[in-house]
Amino acid sequence: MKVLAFGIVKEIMGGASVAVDANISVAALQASLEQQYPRLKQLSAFMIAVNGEYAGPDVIVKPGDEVAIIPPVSGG
Amino acid sequence: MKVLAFGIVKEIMGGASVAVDANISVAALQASLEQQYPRLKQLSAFMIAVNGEYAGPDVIVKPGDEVAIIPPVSGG
Amino acid sequence: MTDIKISATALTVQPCIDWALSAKSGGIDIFIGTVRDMTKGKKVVRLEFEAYESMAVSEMKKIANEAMAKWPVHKILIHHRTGVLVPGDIAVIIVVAAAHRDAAFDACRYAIDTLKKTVPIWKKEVFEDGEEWVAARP
Amino acid sequence: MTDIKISATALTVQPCIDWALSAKSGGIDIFIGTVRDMTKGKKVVRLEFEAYESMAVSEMKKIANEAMAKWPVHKILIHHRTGVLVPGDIAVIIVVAAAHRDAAFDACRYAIDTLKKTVPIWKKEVFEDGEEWVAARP
Repeated sequence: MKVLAFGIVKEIMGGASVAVDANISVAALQASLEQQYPRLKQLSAFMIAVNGEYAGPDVIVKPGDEVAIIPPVSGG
Repeated sequence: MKVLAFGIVKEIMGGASVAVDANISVAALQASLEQQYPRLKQLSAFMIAVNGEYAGPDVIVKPGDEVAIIPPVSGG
Repeated sequence: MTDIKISATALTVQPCIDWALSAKSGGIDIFIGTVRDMTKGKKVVRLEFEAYESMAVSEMKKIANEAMAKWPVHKILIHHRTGVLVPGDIAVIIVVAAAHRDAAFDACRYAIDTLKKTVPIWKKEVFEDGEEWVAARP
Repeated sequence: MTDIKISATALTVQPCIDWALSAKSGGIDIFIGTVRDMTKGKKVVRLEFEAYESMAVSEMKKIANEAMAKWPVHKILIHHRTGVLVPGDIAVIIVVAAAHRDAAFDACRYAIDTLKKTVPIWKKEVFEDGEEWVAARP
Protein backbone atom coordinates (compact mmCIF):
# COMPACT_ATOMS: atom_id res chain seq x y z
CA MET A 1 0.00 0.00 0.00
CA LYS A 2 1.00 3.64 -0.37
CA VAL A 3 1.50 6.36 2.23
CA LEU A 4 1.26 10.06 1.44
CA ALA A 5 4.12 12.39 2.31
CA PHE A 6 4.06 16.15 2.87
CA GLY A 7 6.46 18.99 3.56
CA ILE A 8 9.91 17.96 4.70
CA VAL A 9 8.92 14.27 4.59
CA LYS A 10 8.21 14.55 0.89
CA GLU A 11 11.74 15.89 0.43
CA ILE A 12 13.27 13.17 2.61
CA MET A 13 11.48 10.44 0.68
CA GLY A 14 11.99 12.04 -2.68
CA GLY A 15 8.30 11.93 -3.57
CA ALA A 16 4.73 12.46 -2.45
CA SER A 17 4.07 8.79 -1.76
CA VAL A 18 5.96 5.58 -0.95
CA ALA A 19 4.97 1.92 -0.83
CA VAL A 20 4.85 0.13 2.55
CA ASP A 21 3.43 -3.12 3.98
CA ALA A 22 -0.18 -3.09 5.17
CA ASN A 23 -1.72 -4.94 8.15
CA ILE A 24 0.84 -3.55 10.58
CA SER A 25 0.39 -1.16 13.50
CA VAL A 26 1.06 2.55 13.24
CA ALA A 27 4.02 2.09 15.61
CA ALA A 28 5.47 -0.62 13.37
CA LEU A 29 4.88 1.55 10.32
CA GLN A 30 6.75 4.44 11.97
CA ALA A 31 9.67 2.15 12.85
CA SER A 32 9.76 0.69 9.35
CA LEU A 33 9.73 4.17 7.78
CA GLU A 34 12.56 5.32 10.07
CA GLN A 35 14.60 2.30 9.04
CA GLN A 36 13.96 2.96 5.35
CA TYR A 37 14.51 6.76 5.69
CA PRO A 38 16.90 7.42 8.60
CA ARG A 39 16.59 11.20 8.11
CA LEU A 40 13.06 10.94 9.56
CA LYS A 41 14.77 10.53 12.96
CA GLN A 42 16.08 14.09 12.64
CA LEU A 43 12.54 15.48 12.80
CA SER A 44 11.19 16.69 16.15
CA ALA A 45 8.42 14.10 15.63
CA PHE A 46 6.13 12.69 12.98
CA MET A 47 2.56 11.46 13.29
CA ILE A 48 0.59 9.04 11.15
CA ALA A 49 -2.90 9.87 9.92
CA VAL A 50 -5.25 7.09 8.83
CA ASN A 51 -8.22 8.09 6.71
CA GLY A 52 -7.74 11.75 7.61
CA GLU A 53 -7.51 11.30 11.40
CA TYR A 54 -4.47 11.26 13.65
CA ALA A 55 -3.90 7.60 14.58
CA GLY A 56 -2.49 6.21 17.83
CA PRO A 57 0.40 3.69 17.85
CA ASP A 58 -1.87 0.62 18.13
CA VAL A 59 -4.11 1.35 15.15
CA ILE A 60 -3.71 -1.30 12.42
CA VAL A 61 -3.14 0.05 8.93
CA LYS A 62 -5.25 -1.92 6.45
CA PRO A 63 -5.05 -2.11 2.66
CA GLY A 64 -7.30 0.56 1.21
CA ASP A 65 -6.75 2.99 4.11
CA GLU A 66 -5.54 6.47 3.19
CA VAL A 67 -2.35 6.69 5.22
CA ALA A 68 -0.29 9.87 5.55
CA ILE A 69 2.92 10.85 7.30
CA ILE A 70 2.44 14.15 9.18
CA PRO A 71 5.64 16.00 10.08
CA PRO A 72 5.37 18.83 12.66
CA VAL A 73 2.72 21.21 11.34
CA SER A 74 3.45 24.91 10.87
CA GLY A 75 0.36 26.55 9.44
CA GLY A 76 -1.04 29.93 10.45
CA MET B 1 -18.68 79.56 35.23
CA LYS B 2 -20.32 76.89 33.13
CA VAL B 3 -20.12 73.11 33.31
CA LEU B 4 -20.84 70.83 30.35
CA ALA B 5 -23.39 68.05 30.64
CA PHE B 6 -23.69 64.85 28.58
CA GLY B 7 -26.01 61.89 28.23
CA ILE B 8 -28.46 61.40 31.06
CA VAL B 9 -27.03 64.41 32.92
CA LYS B 10 -27.98 66.66 30.03
CA GLU B 11 -31.55 65.38 30.34
CA ILE B 12 -31.57 65.81 34.13
CA MET B 13 -30.33 69.41 33.86
CA GLY B 14 -32.46 70.25 30.88
CA GLY B 15 -29.50 71.46 28.80
CA ALA B 16 -25.91 70.91 27.73
CA SER B 17 -24.46 73.37 30.24
CA VAL B 18 -25.33 74.98 33.58
CA ALA B 19 -23.81 77.85 35.56
CA VAL B 20 -21.99 77.07 38.85
CA ASP B 21 -19.61 78.86 41.26
CA ALA B 22 -15.90 78.64 40.51
CA ASN B 23 -12.98 78.42 42.97
CA ILE B 24 -14.48 75.42 44.76
CA SER B 25 -13.24 71.83 44.96
CA VAL B 26 -14.54 69.07 42.71
CA ALA B 27 -16.13 67.45 45.79
CA ALA B 28 -17.93 70.70 46.65
CA LEU B 29 -19.03 71.08 43.02
CA GLN B 30 -20.48 67.56 43.04
CA ALA B 31 -22.36 68.26 46.29
CA SER B 32 -23.66 71.56 44.96
CA LEU B 33 -24.84 69.92 41.72
CA GLU B 34 -26.60 67.15 43.66
CA GLN B 35 -28.38 69.77 45.77
CA GLN B 36 -29.47 71.72 42.68
CA TYR B 37 -30.41 68.53 40.71
CA PRO B 38 -31.44 65.81 43.19
CA ARG B 39 -31.97 63.29 40.36
CA LEU B 40 -28.16 63.15 39.99
CA LYS B 41 -28.21 61.03 43.19
CA GLN B 42 -30.08 58.33 41.28
CA LEU B 43 -27.06 57.72 39.02
CA SER B 44 -24.66 54.92 39.87
CA ALA B 45 -21.98 57.66 40.03
CA PHE B 46 -20.80 60.75 38.22
CA MET B 47 -17.28 62.07 37.73
CA ILE B 48 -16.03 65.56 37.04
CA ALA B 49 -13.54 66.26 34.27
CA VAL B 50 -11.46 69.44 34.34
CA ASN B 51 -9.82 70.50 31.08
CA GLY B 52 -10.46 67.08 29.56
CA GLU B 53 -9.03 64.99 32.42
CA TYR B 54 -10.83 63.09 35.17
CA ALA B 55 -10.36 65.21 38.33
CA GLY B 56 -10.04 63.96 41.92
CA PRO B 57 -12.21 65.40 44.72
CA ASP B 58 -9.59 67.92 45.92
CA VAL B 59 -8.93 69.61 42.57
CA ILE B 60 -10.02 73.27 42.64
CA VAL B 61 -12.17 74.36 39.73
CA LYS B 62 -11.00 77.76 38.48
CA PRO B 63 -12.74 80.28 36.21
CA GLY B 64 -11.72 79.52 32.63
CA ASP B 65 -11.41 75.76 33.23
CA GLU B 66 -13.45 73.52 30.94
CA VAL B 67 -15.49 71.56 33.45
CA ALA B 68 -17.71 68.61 32.50
CA ILE B 69 -20.01 66.24 34.35
CA ILE B 70 -19.32 62.65 33.30
CA PRO B 71 -22.10 60.15 34.05
CA PRO B 72 -21.25 56.42 33.81
CA VAL B 73 -19.77 55.88 30.35
CA SER B 74 -21.24 53.26 27.99
CA GLY B 75 -19.32 53.43 24.72
CA GLY B 76 -18.16 50.47 22.68
CA MET C 1 1.67 54.46 15.25
CA THR C 2 -1.92 55.21 16.23
CA ASP C 3 -5.11 56.23 14.41
CA ILE C 4 -7.84 57.56 16.70
CA LYS C 5 -11.16 58.88 15.45
CA ILE C 6 -14.66 59.80 16.57
CA SER C 7 -16.97 59.71 13.55
CA ALA C 8 -20.52 60.90 13.03
CA THR C 9 -20.72 58.87 9.81
CA ALA C 10 -20.58 55.12 9.09
CA LEU C 11 -17.37 53.28 10.02
CA THR C 12 -15.81 51.06 7.36
CA VAL C 13 -13.52 48.17 8.21
CA GLN C 14 -11.41 47.65 5.10
CA PRO C 15 -9.57 51.02 5.23
CA CYS C 16 -8.71 50.30 8.89
CA ILE C 17 -7.21 46.95 7.95
CA ASP C 18 -5.33 48.45 4.99
CA TRP C 19 -3.83 51.01 7.38
CA ALA C 20 -2.69 48.26 9.76
CA LEU C 21 -1.30 45.67 7.34
CA SER C 22 2.43 45.67 6.70
CA ALA C 23 5.17 43.14 6.09
CA LYS C 24 6.54 43.86 9.59
CA SER C 25 3.39 42.75 11.42
CA GLY C 26 2.60 39.04 11.26
CA GLY C 27 -0.40 39.20 13.58
CA ILE C 28 -3.38 41.55 13.31
CA ASP C 29 -6.30 41.38 15.70
CA ILE C 30 -9.47 43.32 14.93
CA PHE C 31 -12.46 43.88 17.16
CA ILE C 32 -15.74 45.12 15.70
CA GLY C 33 -18.56 46.10 18.03
CA THR C 34 -21.97 46.32 16.41
CA VAL C 35 -25.49 47.22 17.52
CA ARG C 36 -27.42 44.10 18.53
CA ASP C 37 -31.10 43.77 17.71
CA MET C 38 -31.97 42.54 21.22
CA THR C 39 -30.75 43.48 24.68
CA LYS C 40 -32.00 41.78 27.85
CA GLY C 41 -34.79 40.21 25.83
CA LYS C 42 -36.07 43.51 24.44
CA LYS C 43 -36.08 44.50 20.78
CA VAL C 44 -33.74 47.43 20.08
CA VAL C 45 -35.07 50.07 17.66
CA ARG C 46 -31.96 52.24 17.63
CA LEU C 47 -29.00 53.42 19.71
CA GLU C 48 -28.00 57.04 20.13
CA PHE C 49 -24.31 57.61 20.86
CA GLU C 50 -23.11 60.88 22.33
CA ALA C 51 -19.46 61.76 23.02
CA TYR C 52 -17.55 64.46 24.85
CA GLU C 53 -15.44 64.50 21.75
CA SER C 54 -12.23 66.28 22.75
CA MET C 55 -11.89 64.26 25.95
CA ALA C 56 -12.98 61.00 24.26
CA VAL C 57 -10.23 61.39 21.68
CA SER C 58 -7.68 62.14 24.38
CA GLU C 59 -8.76 59.11 26.47
CA MET C 60 -8.64 56.87 23.38
CA LYS C 61 -5.10 58.13 22.65
CA LYS C 62 -4.14 57.29 26.24
CA ILE C 63 -5.45 53.74 25.77
CA ALA C 64 -3.49 53.31 22.54
CA ASN C 65 -0.30 54.68 24.12
CA GLU C 66 -0.69 52.54 27.24
CA ALA C 67 -1.23 49.43 25.10
CA MET C 68 1.87 50.24 23.06
CA ALA C 69 3.85 50.60 26.28
CA LYS C 70 2.52 47.33 27.75
CA TRP C 71 2.85 45.06 24.68
CA PRO C 72 5.20 44.90 21.68
CA VAL C 73 2.69 46.16 19.10
CA HIS C 74 3.32 48.27 16.00
CA LYS C 75 0.01 49.99 15.32
CA ILE C 76 -3.28 50.63 17.11
CA LEU C 77 -6.41 52.06 15.53
CA ILE C 78 -9.56 52.99 17.49
CA HIS C 79 -12.56 54.39 15.63
CA HIS C 80 -15.87 55.08 17.41
CA ARG C 81 -19.23 56.20 16.04
CA THR C 82 -21.53 58.89 17.37
CA GLY C 83 -25.11 59.65 16.36
CA VAL C 84 -28.04 57.38 15.64
CA LEU C 85 -27.28 53.71 14.88
CA VAL C 86 -29.65 50.89 14.04
CA PRO C 87 -29.14 47.14 14.69
CA GLY C 88 -26.25 45.79 12.59
CA ASP C 89 -24.43 49.14 12.41
CA ILE C 90 -20.79 49.27 13.52
CA ALA C 91 -20.23 51.24 16.75
CA VAL C 92 -16.52 50.65 17.24
CA ILE C 93 -13.52 49.24 15.36
CA ILE C 94 -10.22 48.44 17.04
CA VAL C 95 -7.23 47.14 15.07
CA VAL C 96 -3.91 46.09 16.56
CA ALA C 97 -0.93 45.03 14.45
CA ALA C 98 2.05 43.27 16.04
CA ALA C 99 4.90 41.01 15.02
CA HIS C 100 3.28 38.14 16.92
CA ARG C 101 -0.31 37.27 17.69
CA ASP C 102 -0.26 37.15 21.49
CA ALA C 103 0.56 40.85 21.79
CA ALA C 104 -2.09 41.73 19.19
CA PHE C 105 -4.82 39.79 21.03
CA ASP C 106 -3.83 41.11 24.48
CA ALA C 107 -3.60 44.74 23.38
CA CYS C 108 -6.86 44.62 21.40
CA ARG C 109 -8.79 43.17 24.32
CA TYR C 110 -7.21 45.67 26.70
CA ALA C 111 -8.22 48.50 24.38
CA ILE C 112 -11.92 47.58 24.16
CA ASP C 113 -12.15 46.69 27.88
CA THR C 114 -10.57 50.01 28.88
CA LEU C 115 -12.56 52.04 26.35
CA LYS C 116 -15.75 50.80 27.95
CA LYS C 117 -14.55 52.02 31.36
CA THR C 118 -12.88 55.35 30.69
CA VAL C 119 -13.86 56.96 27.37
CA PRO C 120 -16.61 59.59 27.74
CA ILE C 121 -19.10 58.18 25.27
CA TRP C 122 -22.68 57.37 26.18
CA LYS C 123 -25.35 55.34 24.50
CA LYS C 124 -29.09 55.52 24.87
CA GLU C 125 -30.99 52.35 23.94
CA VAL C 126 -34.33 53.08 22.32
CA PHE C 127 -36.89 50.26 22.53
CA GLU C 128 -40.38 50.08 21.09
CA ASP C 129 -41.82 51.07 24.47
CA GLY C 130 -39.20 53.30 26.07
CA GLU C 131 -35.57 54.30 26.26
CA GLU C 132 -32.64 54.07 28.66
CA TRP C 133 -29.13 55.48 29.05
CA VAL C 134 -26.99 52.36 29.38
CA ALA C 135 -25.23 51.87 32.75
CA ALA C 136 -26.48 55.18 34.14
CA ARG C 137 -28.55 53.69 36.97
CA PRO C 138 -27.28 51.37 39.71
CA MET D 1 -22.53 28.38 11.34
CA THR D 2 -19.02 27.78 10.01
CA ASP D 3 -17.10 28.67 6.85
CA ILE D 4 -13.91 26.66 6.35
CA LYS D 5 -11.67 26.99 3.31
CA ILE D 6 -8.22 26.13 2.00
CA SER D 7 -7.40 28.49 -0.86
CA ALA D 8 -4.63 28.49 -3.45
CA THR D 9 -5.47 32.10 -4.33
CA ALA D 10 -5.29 35.37 -2.38
CA LEU D 11 -7.48 35.65 0.74
CA THR D 12 -9.62 38.77 1.07
CA VAL D 13 -10.85 40.05 4.42
CA GLN D 14 -13.97 42.09 3.59
CA PRO D 15 -16.09 39.15 2.31
CA CYS D 16 -15.22 37.24 5.50
CA ILE D 17 -16.42 40.13 7.65
CA ASP D 18 -19.57 40.57 5.55
CA TRP D 19 -20.33 36.88 6.10
CA ALA D 20 -19.94 37.26 9.88
CA LEU D 21 -21.77 40.54 10.53
CA SER D 22 -25.38 40.33 11.67
CA ALA D 23 -27.68 42.19 14.03
CA LYS D 24 -27.53 39.21 16.42
CA SER D 25 -23.78 39.39 17.01
CA GLY D 26 -22.57 42.44 18.92
CA GLY D 27 -18.92 41.33 19.09
CA ILE D 28 -16.77 40.19 16.17
CA ASP D 29 -13.11 39.28 16.61
CA ILE D 30 -10.93 38.81 13.57
CA PHE D 31 -7.41 37.46 13.40
CA ILE D 32 -5.28 37.97 10.30
CA GLY D 33 -1.93 36.21 10.02
CA THR D 34 0.41 37.61 7.40
CA VAL D 35 3.87 36.77 6.09
CA ARG D 36 6.51 38.80 7.92
CA ASP D 37 9.52 40.17 6.05
CA MET D 38 11.93 39.02 8.77
CA THR D 39 12.16 35.93 10.94
CA LYS D 40 14.87 35.41 13.57
CA GLY D 41 16.79 38.32 12.07
CA LYS D 42 16.81 36.90 8.54
CA LYS D 43 15.14 38.47 5.52
CA VAL D 44 12.28 36.33 4.18
CA VAL D 45 12.05 36.08 0.38
CA ARG D 46 8.89 33.95 0.28
CA LEU D 47 6.94 31.28 2.13
CA GLU D 48 5.65 28.10 0.52
CA PHE D 49 2.54 26.62 2.16
CA GLU D 50 1.57 23.03 1.56
CA ALA D 51 -1.55 21.34 2.96
CA TYR D 52 -2.94 17.83 3.26
CA GLU D 53 -6.13 19.42 2.07
CA SER D 54 -8.87 16.94 2.94
CA MET D 55 -7.52 16.40 6.46
CA ALA D 56 -6.72 20.09 6.95
CA VAL D 57 -10.32 21.00 6.17
CA SER D 58 -11.60 18.32 8.53
CA GLU D 59 -9.27 19.46 11.35
CA MET D 60 -10.32 23.09 10.80
CA LYS D 61 -13.97 22.02 11.00
CA LYS D 62 -13.21 20.24 14.27
CA ILE D 63 -11.67 23.41 15.68
CA ALA D 64 -14.70 25.47 14.66
CA ASN D 65 -17.11 22.94 16.15
CA GLU D 66 -15.11 22.63 19.37
CA ALA D 67 -15.03 26.42 19.74
CA MET D 68 -18.79 26.60 19.17
CA ALA D 69 -19.27 23.97 21.88
CA LYS D 70 -16.96 25.72 24.35
CA TRP D 71 -18.16 29.32 23.94
CA PRO D 72 -21.48 30.97 23.05
CA VAL D 73 -20.52 32.07 19.54
CA HIS D 74 -22.71 32.34 16.44
CA LYS D 75 -20.29 32.00 13.53
CA ILE D 76 -16.72 30.91 12.92
CA LEU D 77 -14.79 31.33 9.68
CA ILE D 78 -11.32 29.90 9.06
CA HIS D 79 -9.62 30.49 5.70
CA HIS D 80 -6.03 29.37 5.05
CA ARG D 81 -3.77 29.93 2.05
CA THR D 82 -1.59 27.43 0.26
CA GLY D 83 1.06 28.07 -2.37
CA VAL D 84 3.76 30.71 -2.63
CA LEU D 85 3.33 33.84 -0.47
CA VAL D 86 5.55 36.90 -0.23
CA PRO D 87 5.97 39.22 2.77
CA GLY D 88 2.73 41.11 3.47
CA ASP D 89 0.48 38.41 1.99
CA ILE D 90 -2.32 37.02 4.15
CA ALA D 91 -1.79 33.39 5.24
CA VAL D 92 -4.83 32.93 7.48
CA ILE D 93 -8.06 34.72 8.40
CA ILE D 94 -10.19 33.72 11.39
CA VAL D 95 -13.47 35.49 12.16
CA VAL D 96 -15.66 34.80 15.18
CA ALA D 97 -19.04 36.46 15.72
CA ALA D 98 -20.76 36.30 19.12
CA ALA D 99 -23.37 38.20 21.08
CA HIS D 100 -20.67 39.42 23.47
CA ARG D 101 -17.00 40.16 23.01
CA ASP D 102 -15.45 37.83 25.59
CA ALA D 103 -16.63 34.71 23.78
CA ALA D 104 -15.49 36.12 20.42
CA PHE D 105 -11.98 36.85 21.71
CA ASP D 106 -11.64 33.52 23.53
CA ALA D 107 -12.88 31.43 20.61
CA CYS D 108 -10.77 33.30 18.03
CA ARG D 109 -7.60 32.86 20.05
CA TYR D 110 -8.41 29.21 20.67
CA ALA D 111 -8.93 28.70 16.94
CA ILE D 112 -5.57 30.12 15.85
CA ASP D 113 -3.66 28.48 18.73
CA THR D 114 -5.19 25.08 17.94
CA LEU D 115 -4.80 25.47 14.17
CA LYS D 116 -1.07 25.92 14.66
CA LYS D 117 -0.93 22.65 16.61
CA THR D 118 -3.23 20.28 14.76
CA VAL D 119 -3.99 21.32 11.19
CA PRO D 120 -1.79 19.54 8.61
CA ILE D 121 -0.37 22.57 6.85
CA TRP D 122 3.35 23.17 6.47
CA LYS D 123 5.37 26.21 5.56
CA LYS D 124 8.84 26.44 4.14
CA GLU D 125 10.65 29.72 4.73
CA VAL D 126 12.85 30.72 1.84
CA PHE D 127 15.68 33.13 2.69
CA GLU D 128 18.23 34.73 0.41
CA ASP D 129 20.78 32.08 1.37
CA GLY D 130 18.73 28.97 2.10
CA GLU D 131 15.39 27.51 3.10
CA GLU D 132 13.81 25.70 6.03
CA TRP D 133 10.61 23.80 6.86
CA VAL D 134 9.33 25.63 9.93
CA ALA D 135 9.23 23.59 13.19
CA ALA D 136 10.41 20.39 11.49
CA ARG D 137 13.68 20.06 13.40
CA PRO D 138 14.01 19.89 17.19
